[in-house]
Amino acid sequence: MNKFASAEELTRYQGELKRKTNGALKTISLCGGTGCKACGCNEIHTKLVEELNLREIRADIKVTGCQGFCEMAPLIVIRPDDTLYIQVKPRDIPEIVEKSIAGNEIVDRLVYHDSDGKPIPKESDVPFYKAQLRLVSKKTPYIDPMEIDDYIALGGYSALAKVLTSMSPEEVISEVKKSGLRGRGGGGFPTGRKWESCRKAEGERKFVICNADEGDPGAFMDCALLEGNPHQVLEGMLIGAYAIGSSEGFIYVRHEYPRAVQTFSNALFQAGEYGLLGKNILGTDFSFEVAINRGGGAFVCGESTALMASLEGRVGEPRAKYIHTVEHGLFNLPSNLNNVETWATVPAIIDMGVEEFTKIGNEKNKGTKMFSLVGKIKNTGLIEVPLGATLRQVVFDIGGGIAKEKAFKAIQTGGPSGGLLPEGMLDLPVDFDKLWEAGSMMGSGGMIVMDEDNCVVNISRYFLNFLKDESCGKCLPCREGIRYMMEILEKIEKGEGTMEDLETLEEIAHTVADTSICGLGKSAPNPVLSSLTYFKDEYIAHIKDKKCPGGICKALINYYILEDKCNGCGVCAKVCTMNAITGKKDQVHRIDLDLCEKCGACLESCPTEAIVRR
Amino acid sequence: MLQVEMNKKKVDAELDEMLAGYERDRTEVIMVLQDIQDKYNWLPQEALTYVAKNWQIPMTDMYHIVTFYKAFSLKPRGKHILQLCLGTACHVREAPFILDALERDHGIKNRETTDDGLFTLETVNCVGACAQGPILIIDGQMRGNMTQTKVGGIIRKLRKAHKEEVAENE
Amino acid sequence: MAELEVVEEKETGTAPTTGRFEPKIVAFLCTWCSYTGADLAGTARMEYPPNFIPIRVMCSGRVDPEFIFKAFRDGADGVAVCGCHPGDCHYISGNFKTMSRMPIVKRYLEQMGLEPERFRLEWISAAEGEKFQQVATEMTEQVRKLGPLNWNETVETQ
Amino acid sequence: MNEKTEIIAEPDVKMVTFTIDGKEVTAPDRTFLIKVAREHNIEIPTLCYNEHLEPYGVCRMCIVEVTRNGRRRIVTACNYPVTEGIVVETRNERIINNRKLLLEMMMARHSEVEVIRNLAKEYGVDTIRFKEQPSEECILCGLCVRVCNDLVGAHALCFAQRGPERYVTTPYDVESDTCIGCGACYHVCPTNHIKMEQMDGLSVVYGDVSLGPDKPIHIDFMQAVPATPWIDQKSCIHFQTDGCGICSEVCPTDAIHYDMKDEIVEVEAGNIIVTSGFKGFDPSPMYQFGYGRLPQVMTSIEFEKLSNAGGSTGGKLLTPDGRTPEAVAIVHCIGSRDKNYNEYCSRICCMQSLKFSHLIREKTGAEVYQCYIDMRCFGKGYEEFYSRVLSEDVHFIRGKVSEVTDFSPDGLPEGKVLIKVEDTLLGIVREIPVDMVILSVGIEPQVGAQDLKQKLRISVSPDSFFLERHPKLAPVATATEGVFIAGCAQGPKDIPDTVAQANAAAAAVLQAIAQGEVMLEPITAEVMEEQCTGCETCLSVCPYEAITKDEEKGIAVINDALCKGCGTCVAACPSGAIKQWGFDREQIIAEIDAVLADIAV
Repeated sequence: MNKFASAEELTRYQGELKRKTNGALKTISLCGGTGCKACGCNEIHTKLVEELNLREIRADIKVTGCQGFCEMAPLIVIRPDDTLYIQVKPRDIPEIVEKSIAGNEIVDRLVYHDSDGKPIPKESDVPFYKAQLRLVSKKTPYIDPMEIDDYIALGGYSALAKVLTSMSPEEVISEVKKSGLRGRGGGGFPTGRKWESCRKAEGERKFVICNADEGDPGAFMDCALLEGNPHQVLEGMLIGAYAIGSSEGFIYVRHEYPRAVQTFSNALFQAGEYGLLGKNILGTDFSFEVAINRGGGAFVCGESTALMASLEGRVGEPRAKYIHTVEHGLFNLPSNLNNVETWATVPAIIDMGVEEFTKIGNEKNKGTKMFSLVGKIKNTGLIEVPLGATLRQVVFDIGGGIAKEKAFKAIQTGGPSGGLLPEGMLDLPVDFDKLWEAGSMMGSGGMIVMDEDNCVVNISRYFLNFLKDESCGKCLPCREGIRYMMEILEKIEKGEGTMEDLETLEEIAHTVADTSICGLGKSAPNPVLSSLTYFKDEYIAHIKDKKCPGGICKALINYYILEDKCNGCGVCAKVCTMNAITGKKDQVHRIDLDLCEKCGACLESCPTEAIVRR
Repeated sequence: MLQVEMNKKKVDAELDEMLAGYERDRTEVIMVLQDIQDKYNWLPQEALTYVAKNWQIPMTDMYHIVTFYKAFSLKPRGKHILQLCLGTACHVREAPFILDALERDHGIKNRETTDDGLFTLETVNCVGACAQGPILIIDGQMRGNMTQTKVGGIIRKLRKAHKEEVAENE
Repeated sequence: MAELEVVEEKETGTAPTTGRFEPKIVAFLCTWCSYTGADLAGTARMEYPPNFIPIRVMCSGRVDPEFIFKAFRDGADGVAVCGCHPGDCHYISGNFKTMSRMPIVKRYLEQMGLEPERFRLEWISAAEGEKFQQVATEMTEQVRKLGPLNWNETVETQ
Repeated sequence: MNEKTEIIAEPDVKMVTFTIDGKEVTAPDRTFLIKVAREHNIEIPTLCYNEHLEPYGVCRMCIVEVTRNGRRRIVTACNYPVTEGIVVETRNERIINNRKLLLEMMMARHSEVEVIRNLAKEYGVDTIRFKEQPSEECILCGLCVRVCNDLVGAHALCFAQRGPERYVTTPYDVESDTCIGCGACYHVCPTNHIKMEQMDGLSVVYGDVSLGPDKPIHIDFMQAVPATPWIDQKSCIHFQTDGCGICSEVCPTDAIHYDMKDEIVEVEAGNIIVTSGFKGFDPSPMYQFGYGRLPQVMTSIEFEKLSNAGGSTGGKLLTPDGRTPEAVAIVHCIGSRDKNYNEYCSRICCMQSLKFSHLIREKTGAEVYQCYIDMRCFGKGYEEFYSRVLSEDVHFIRGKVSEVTDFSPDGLPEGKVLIKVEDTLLGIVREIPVDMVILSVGIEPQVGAQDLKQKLRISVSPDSFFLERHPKLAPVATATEGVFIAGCAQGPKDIPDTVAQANAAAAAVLQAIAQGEVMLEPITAEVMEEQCTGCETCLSVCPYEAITKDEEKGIAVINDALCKGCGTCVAACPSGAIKQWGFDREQIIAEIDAVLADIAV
């Protein structure tokens, strides 16, 4: 395949591909996201190939990136009629092949059923997908990430062609500024303004950097994008580089995402083959190279200056931002750093045009945002909603409400820099400003839903413990302050907390936020502060009543066996390493509270859920 | 610190051949270290001095880098690498209970290698499979919906397999 | 104050007071060291025999062997050449030349039948007044013991 | 960016004006705020800041509140670049509270560290609400790591781990092999957690051996003339690793050039004045006095340094263990007027001892025992001073001290030694316990006087001081023309005499120079052309190369300006072709004839 010498060659090739793909063959798209892979999507794939060969049926199998509905993994979608089969097992394959691929029937038992049992075979009708608006992740379910042609067939790189042939760098910047696009990394800084100041900065050599560190625990949108649709991210970087006037790009991928590195380097290779990367792209005098840099395993490297330090081969220590990285960034040269999702949104803006794009979202927050909806939610998965949608829509319409009919307690957004929001805030629109005002933060997009069985103090301590380990230790307030806050929370968890502790906690929180060097330190107190504002009663319960409402803090709870539910099966007694549980066969068992280590193994393994902790 | 003497000449030769592709540019140092760690399962001192010499990085920077980033280990790691995800989603689904169980029932402490050199436990933050939390990755292979009992079973199976292997080649 | 002795003059070269044989010793002294040393012995009121009569030369290197033979031939019973200690010479290497010439002269004189005590080469620095006194006294006594040289009878006739 | 900022602006630097605590100030654009504040002596505390290092901004002590285009935020002064029109508040309530809490955090971890305790006291931080740990001295300010890596370039120290486990160490926590022991980390450490001990002359830093004195650039002692500092290359960082260079940066007159080398300077001089001075007699061979063994015993020169205002104790007279002495003994004629050492009298010890007695009486009121043989107060006003010291009831004992010992059968008070002296006037031997013994050491020729003698061809007198041409008529001239001696080089003397001699020598030189021409040596040699055979024997004989060969005439020629008139060539010439004026052959022969002639004297 020789290189595209001009934009026309690219569009001509796109036409050819389109004609080839909408042929008679059925496409079986199998979700290959990290979650599905963990559930055995490989076995299903091999079984599917076997079955098709056995029956000499020709069909196009596509193992795609994460399609979003992780709760119902592994997923199979039969195109073009878009039938969605969920929680598919290898043994279901023959039936699917026979009925849906050979014939046109639907295997009813494998289809999604809504809460009152009605089957909904069509993928787009399933409530999880219907309530979403897919813009950035629209192409992912239709592409094999290792195949550049799939992306081009869906109109990939046409935005780049349009930009290179008909727009000047300044026009591109003004388009992005007009679009109102704000950084998806969590800060929400207007991307257009950032590109403009980087373009204006002195110096010939400039860098374009993609921040794929995604250190927030509970967030995997960037991972899904990189693994599912690497070319869209690359195309965004190319457009940005052209606008800023840079010829060198870096992508800093997190240590825990080896598959993302694989798919992205393969994408780079293929783009280079097609002349979409390297010297004189599409015959123009714009050239751009991208180097992949694998992170060393440090959350702090998500911060721009620390990331650049890591890129320079140094320890990831942030520096004061009095001098902006767009003027003096990597190797002290102007560098424009954006998040994976921000880069991936750029081609969508250019393709659909600013008018269409600004229709989505609210007044100051334009476009859509991807979230990873996890925790005690029915439909855990990767979603994309327009900015301004309310939390309630996300949690209940898309998320399907709380699993196991438990009561909703809180939703945590923004990862370790974000905050805990109570039920009262569920009608808050999800955008940069409103979340910030509520004491939380958009963050990269992790949304962790918690129910009555979670403890707010424990979650706050978890985040502080995480930040204590991830702090680079360079500046005093973050290194010492976070540890002292965590120690106070540990005291409260043990039931030794006092009301003065809460005041000290607040005081430290403000000092750490005021005087830390980088974002990690500045935003570390947010989880604690927001939990203190919205869930003060839980703190008081721990301090005064020495009770843990969520039943998590070991020192304050005990395990009980409910007589009415216990059928005496003895599983709990077998599992208990401390053999604190006694009881004869088929008789109600009892837990000896002194011996009980509160390890929770019994509760986990009890078939009749007869064990509770209070 | 478990001091394992590696034969310097042998290590240098292996590294020469393995790292030939790199351009000896400072931005590669972290990736080079990761490649070395993949090969030896840990970072021997001989490898560090090799990289320091060839990439012209002072030993002071090297030592800070290998102790700063969690990916690197200065001690030999176990035969099986256990990575327990402690991301928020997994935390909320009681991953810490599994961490306590590993230490209490099987004597495998976080960020340490068991004395018999069989297991090394590391905690990671979110590997992107939150729907199947809590996640335990055993030698790169992800296992979802873990519970204390399931983990106990896996550990015992691995220990038995190891015992048999040892018995075989004796 | 020692009582002033009246010195009687005598025709013969011998010293008037003792009637013993008074030898005549010609001493070539270099200005910077041995002559100053002699001068020091004088100012320090050191007593030494008058038979040791100095002739000043700028440097011991100036002493031509011809002068030594002339002195012996014209009646000197002993000749002494004194210079600076090697390395101290005011003219850097003057006394080195003396050091190489005088042994030849000494052997020559012995071959002519002179007793070795009659000819001495001494290094005396400006500070060694005592040494000058000691050399003068000792050489005078030694030559006195040897008696007069009578160059003509002893040397010429052989 | 280590900005080179002088507040006096260079022409092309853009100046900005802004306010600090309401006061208007101007400074070059983008200067670090801390520099401007300190120029206007506005006190901002810092711990991890050093003006010669890149600002690190980690201790957060220097936080201030800055309002810029309407936005108020807390920044660190040490690395905040000032811009036009910003409003800086260094001491408002928010800053004070934050700083107090930061100090409380530090007190929890570094409660014993002095610099932290002082700051905490200053800001009224007394209750520590956090879990206290055993006090650690290192506050992780990183000054040592940065000075070692960025400035010195020895790359010996580094940080390790991250978060609260972060600590300062050397790679693999073993003794560093790249540390050059310059001590820079020892100097910059604000809590002197890094120790530097002297181990037999070398300073040991952080467990690593150093090579030289602690401060590479220093002035030996205040009275040195000229009192200019010098750089000890062995322990100066710049010469070890080509790093640092701070001294040349801060020197206002740009006087420091690292490329200067010791050179041998050849000076054409017509005259040389030798003022090589003297060396104090070393009393260690005299075991009976215990010099070097007993700390209380010191030489007069050491006492001079002790009593000097610029000395180590700032002029206070203290015994080695820091006490003011109650009794002091001064022993005369140590190494002078002594058959076994130097027979001559060193002239200055008597008056020097009197001065010491007066000083001791005045400063400490201690009992002074002066053991003398004869009081030689020869100079103007010297005798009067002696009687005055007598009136200050100093005990004068006429006798030689036989022994100084720290043992006495009936025990000695702490820190005292016993001197045994035979008082010849009372006819008894006295044993006196004293706190300090001063040995009035004599004067000896300066070290190296011997080889100077060789080089300049001058001779020495029996006491091995340089010999003057004539003790009475030419005390500052030497036998060699144009070489003069003055001061103790010629013999022991005190300052008035030395000054007098110095003037004399200078006058003699000036007189020679004033004449404008030099009198040639009258006694020179000359070649008689008709007799010279051109055999060139004389050429090699002349030490002054005064004889050259005239090729056309084929004869030797003597340059009478160079010829010193020694006559060696005259004796060496085989054909007797060289005449010497004043000591010609005929003249010497005539002298021999005269000596041997039997005529009455």
